[in-house]
Amino acid sequence: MAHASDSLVAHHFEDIDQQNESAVLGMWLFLAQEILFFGGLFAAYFVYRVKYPDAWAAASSELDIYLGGFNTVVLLVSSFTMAVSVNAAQTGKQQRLMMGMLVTLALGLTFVVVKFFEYKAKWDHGMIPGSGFVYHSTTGDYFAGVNPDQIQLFFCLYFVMTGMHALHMIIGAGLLLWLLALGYNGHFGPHRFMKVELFGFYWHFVDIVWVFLFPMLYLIDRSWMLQG
Amino acid sequence: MSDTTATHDDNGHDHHIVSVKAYGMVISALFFLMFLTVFMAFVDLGSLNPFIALAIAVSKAVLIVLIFMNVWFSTRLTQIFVAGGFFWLLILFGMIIIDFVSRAMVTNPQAWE
Amino acid sequence: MHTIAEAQRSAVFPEVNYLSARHTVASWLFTVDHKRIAMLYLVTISIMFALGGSFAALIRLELLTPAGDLLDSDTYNKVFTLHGVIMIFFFLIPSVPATIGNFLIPLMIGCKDLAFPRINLLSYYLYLLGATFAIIVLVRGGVDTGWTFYTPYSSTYAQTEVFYATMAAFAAGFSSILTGLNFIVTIHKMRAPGMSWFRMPLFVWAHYATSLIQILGTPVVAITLVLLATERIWGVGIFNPNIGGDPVLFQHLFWFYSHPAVYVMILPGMGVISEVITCFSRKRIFGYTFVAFSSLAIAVIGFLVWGHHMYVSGQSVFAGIVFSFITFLVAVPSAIKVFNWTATLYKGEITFEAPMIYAFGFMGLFLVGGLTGILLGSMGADVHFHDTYFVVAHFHYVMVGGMVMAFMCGLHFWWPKMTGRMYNETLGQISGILVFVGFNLTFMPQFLVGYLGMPRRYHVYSEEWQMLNVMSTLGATILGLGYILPAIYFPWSLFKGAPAGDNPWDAKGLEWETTSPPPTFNFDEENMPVVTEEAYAYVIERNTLGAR
Amino acid sequence: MFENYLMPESASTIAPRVDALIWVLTGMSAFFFFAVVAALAFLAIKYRKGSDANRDLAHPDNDALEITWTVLPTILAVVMFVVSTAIFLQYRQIPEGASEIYVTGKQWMWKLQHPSGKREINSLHVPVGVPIKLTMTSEDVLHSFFVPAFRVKQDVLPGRYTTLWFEATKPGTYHLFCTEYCGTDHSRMIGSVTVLEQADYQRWLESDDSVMASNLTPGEALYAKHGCVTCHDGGDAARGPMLAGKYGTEETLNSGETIIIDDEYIRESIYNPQAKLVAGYAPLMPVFKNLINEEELFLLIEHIKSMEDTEASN
Ligand code: HEA
Ligand code: HEA
Ligand code: HEC
Ligand code: CUA
Ligand SMILES: [Cu+2]
Repeated sequence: MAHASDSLVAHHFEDIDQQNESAVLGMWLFLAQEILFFGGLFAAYFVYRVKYPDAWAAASSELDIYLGGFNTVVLLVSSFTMAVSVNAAQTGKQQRLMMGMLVTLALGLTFVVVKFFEYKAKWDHGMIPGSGFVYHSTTGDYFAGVNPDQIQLFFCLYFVMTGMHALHMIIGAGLLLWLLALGYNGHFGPHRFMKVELFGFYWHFVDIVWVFLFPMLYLIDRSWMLQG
Repeated sequence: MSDTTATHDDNGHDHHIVSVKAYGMVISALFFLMFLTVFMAFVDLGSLNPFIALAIAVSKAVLIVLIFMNVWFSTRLTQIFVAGGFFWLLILFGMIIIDFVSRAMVTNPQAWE
Repeated sequence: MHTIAEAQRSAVFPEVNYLSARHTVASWLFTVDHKRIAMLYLVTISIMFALGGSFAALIRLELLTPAGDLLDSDTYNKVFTLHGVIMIFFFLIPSVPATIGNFLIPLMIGCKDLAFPRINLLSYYLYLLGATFAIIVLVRGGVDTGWTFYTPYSSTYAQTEVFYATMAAFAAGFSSILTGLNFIVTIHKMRAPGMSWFRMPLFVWAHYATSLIQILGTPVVAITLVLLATERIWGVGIFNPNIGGDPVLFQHLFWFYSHPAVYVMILPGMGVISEVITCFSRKRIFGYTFVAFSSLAIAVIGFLVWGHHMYVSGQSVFAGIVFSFITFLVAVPSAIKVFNWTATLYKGEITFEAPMIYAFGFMGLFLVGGLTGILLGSMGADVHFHDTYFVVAHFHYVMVGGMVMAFMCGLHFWWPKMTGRMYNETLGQISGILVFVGFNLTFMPQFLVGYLGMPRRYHVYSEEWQMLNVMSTLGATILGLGYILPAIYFPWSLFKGAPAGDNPWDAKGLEWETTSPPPTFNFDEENMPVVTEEAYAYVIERNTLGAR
Repeated sequence: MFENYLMPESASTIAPRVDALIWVLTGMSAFFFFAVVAALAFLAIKYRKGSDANRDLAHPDNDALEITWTVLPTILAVVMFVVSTAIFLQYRQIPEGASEIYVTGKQWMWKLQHPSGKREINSLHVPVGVPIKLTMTSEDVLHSFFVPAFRVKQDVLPGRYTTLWFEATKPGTYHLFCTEYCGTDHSRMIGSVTVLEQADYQRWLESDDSVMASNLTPGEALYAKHGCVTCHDGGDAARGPMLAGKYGTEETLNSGETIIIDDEYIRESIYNPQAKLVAGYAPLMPVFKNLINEEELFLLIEHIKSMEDTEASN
């Protein structure tokens, strides 16, 4: 197996397997690092959620569940298309690979754009943490009496968490562009797909972060919506 | 690399290629779980809600990690590091939360006996 | 066995080696050779050490008198902050791993380079970026939060360059993560044939454990610093007590990394000591597996004790008890190491070259540092000791007495391998002794003054403590001299030193089987090493045995 | 007074215990230190190169030895942990009936306030032989209250109360330091604690009385000024719960939980009344966050507590 692709092996590696396994391990170590990186944010989130459960539920209800849900769908699908791209790269289906990555890119950008509009809506409502922060409840008196300061705290975390996540999406989109350029020049083949595969890991990881962010930020308690 | 549905042998030589069909099944499951979690948010189960939401999110993450990210078919070494990464997250959460849930004992020393 | 002198007489400086490979500046700045990157690091961290040392000199000068008359308060606060930040993030954390470790790990396990040579270079440049931020902080007037950056002082009240300081630590942190990542992959995947886990030098084990901490701990402090930086820019953030933010949360997140980080600062040093003690006792290490696993144990248990920095911070009593208990336990693997090193001497054939002098120095000083760590881990005692000079003395004993000693030890041991030249042995021994004496004189009085109650980060202090502070400053002067000596004889040896020969110490280990300095790809490429024996297979030749 | 270079002044009930702990731990450390150093020196000399020691060695490793020196230190460590923790818990067990002093840390001074309403800055007078409880908070950054002679220390945090207690055993004047770095004049955020004999303390209390001049205590004055009295006097027009006699008792919230009315809770009730509503009451109480500072808060709490006495005597 190694014979077919000796020229692809860097000088300091013995063979392609050693090189590939090193790359996979390295990527996973990088992702372990990413897990802990986001972990710091989640830890802060949990601490305050334990301390201020009511404010957390109230603030969560101010987020747009439709846009959030839409973005969840977008990201899940993009993960799927990325997985398909990896499969295409492994099996040498050049065209499907390119299409897959293009669609993934498009979905990724859609996510970021929707996120931008969500941010903008918060901006328009003065719900940006800072001296001008105001909390106009849209939940009637379901959450009456929560402390607006704690709502602001929630929004601090909301912006940092989703901002960090969006930053990862944007970096991912940049990397995808680069992969697309490589693919366009015929860089990938059934013996040469590690870059696509490793990028896939990264993309899925960013997806996982959202899988947690969505329920934790948007869905804490929505029962008020049913009460009209 | 073979382009058949290769399996992985003990030396971890072959690259396991997951079929598009399998990916399709995973994405369907993910959609189902997503709707489930949204649905559950509308049902008021008191202190159970957060645990349900987390359990669903964890299941989704596990699916993505195992299939989309190929960990199910990876070498034992990779699996250990993946598990290790998430385990460390639990250490971070666990030890911090210990402090915050037992705080009352400090501000209210009488509670400490 | 041949003596050093013999080895050198027969030695010739190899024509082809990584230093002579190419001479252009670009060939250094864009190198992906782990050995050259190690040398780049060595030069840079030495500069940072001198910088941090100058700040230490200022601190000690200021503390000569109780009145606080040399520096004004703000300046003093900036001085100790920069001293701490530079020494920790820009000197001690990269010290052994990024220089000696970077250089030796591929050699020790018998491969041509680290798994990701370009990432290694990237990590160097990230470090440099961080160092640049640190210099920007300095130029723009400094930062005064203490190296611990506690909120809400750092986030809201400080008037200084906190933002750049966080960026400095952030960049240095990612440099450290990438180094760790590279080591782990290399150690897993690139070992030479026959190099099984239990044949690896303990230096490699120690770096493996260190790398785990770097990967799993550093990102948490990184995100914490990001949160701090956004809070500074935005003016409001999650640590802000006015909106319900909890200042203690910052401390948890900070120490989640920064306690394990102290093991990043000691484990590689312990690895060095394992190599040196065996070589100069000419014996296999006593209890190889115990020493190897104790590194992992330190790394893992070390993650569970961070709250011992927070006994009086307002964290819950219960949490304090849990953290204290585990703190006592983390002493055990360190104990195992110390005992095994000692037992290694038993029935050895011991010589006292400069590296060995440093190794002995390490043992004595680390013991004091570690054991006083136990006093601090005790909650009853720490209530009194916390944030006094007792803590300052403790951590200088482990960091300077431990790690800096070990770093110097390793540098003396592998200098011939890295540069192909011998330094002046006598000067080496003298500097080792000077450092040891000066160090004790500097920091021993600080235990006392701390017990008497002198708080740290004070430049105005109560008069009854002046005598002890004067002693400390005196010691620091001797200590500084001890460090300046190597700063002279090492560079000197580069030009005038005798060629070292492949193996001047007659030591075991793959790194000694190639030329000094090694060729670009470490070994003769036609003849990559194959390992057939356990580590430290030293034999004491029978004819040196006594008549009994 | 401070001639001693080895032992700090020892002037509280807990100080000798802490010292004993420190010396026991130091003894234990010294034992390990000297044992290892002696072994090192002995072996290094005996087996130096060229010595004629016997170097025949059958087994390079020895598992029994390894296990011994793993298990023994572990046991010792656990013993040390238990002893240390026991002493620490004494720091946390505030004796019944301790007399309470409020402390506010602020860049860069200590403001202290006695139950009588008497206030001091950077100096604290306490009677000998009486347990004193400090309830502390900060107006800005972290500080830490440290009296070396008492061996006590506790960080002071904005937005929260922390407590500390001690019982002085020896009249005299002792250092008071801020040990949590707090900015420019951290090293000047110092003061003194003066321990007085009971009688002297009484005299001191009664001396000077700017504060005691009016017949209202400062807390009472604030209570009136902010109109607390209008809602909380238990009269017909009162819209809030009766506060007299409530301190330390249990309160049922409208969420169904019960809670002890303590300092922290009162603070929250005043700064953020909506957070925990008393069962049966509407969220009517105004937010006093920007109207009442931390020091005044202490005065109010003190007053609410003292109302307990009135109630009892009625
Ligand atoms: C290289 C760095 C390094 C190392 C290795 C250590 C090692 C240890 N440290 Fe230290 N520490 C620091 C660097 C380090 N520390 C720094 C920088 C700070 C201050 C940070 C700041 O606030 O600015 C600090 C502060 C610090 C504190 C907080 C003090 C305070 O602020 O109040 C505590 C408390 O528990 C502590 C404990 C320990 C312990 C238990 C160990 C143990 O790992 C030591 C283990 C070793 C031994 C015990 C010796 C060998 C063992 C034997 C001979 C066996 C017999 C002994 C027993 C069984 C008990 N350290
Ligand atoms: C790696 C870590 C490291 C190292 C090596 C040192 C080294 C030294 N440190 Fe430092 N120190 C810290 C880490 C370190 N320190 C930390 C983390 C803090 C806490 C900061 C905080 O509170 O936030 C601290 C705080 C600290 C304090 C307490 C300040 C206070 O709380 O008010 C003091 C006081 O004596 C001190 C002294 C010294 C001395 C005398 C040395 C000596 O060992 C230094 C000797 C070295 C030299 C003198 C330089 C050598 C000379 C050359 C290389 C030649 C070239 C030199 C020139 C051209 C000048 N240090
Ligand atoms: C406009 C009326 C009003 C004023 C003025 C007012 N309060 Fe209240 N207060 C209430 C009401 C109503 C409640 C019960 C609901 C709640 O817990 O918020 C209450 C509750 C409290 C509680 C909790 C009592 C308990 O039994 O749990 C405290 C303590 C308190 N107030 C203190 C004060 C202080 C001190 C002031 C003056 C600075 C003040 N209040 C001013 C209306 C008022
Ligand atoms: Cu207040 Cu230091
Ligand atoms: Cu620590």
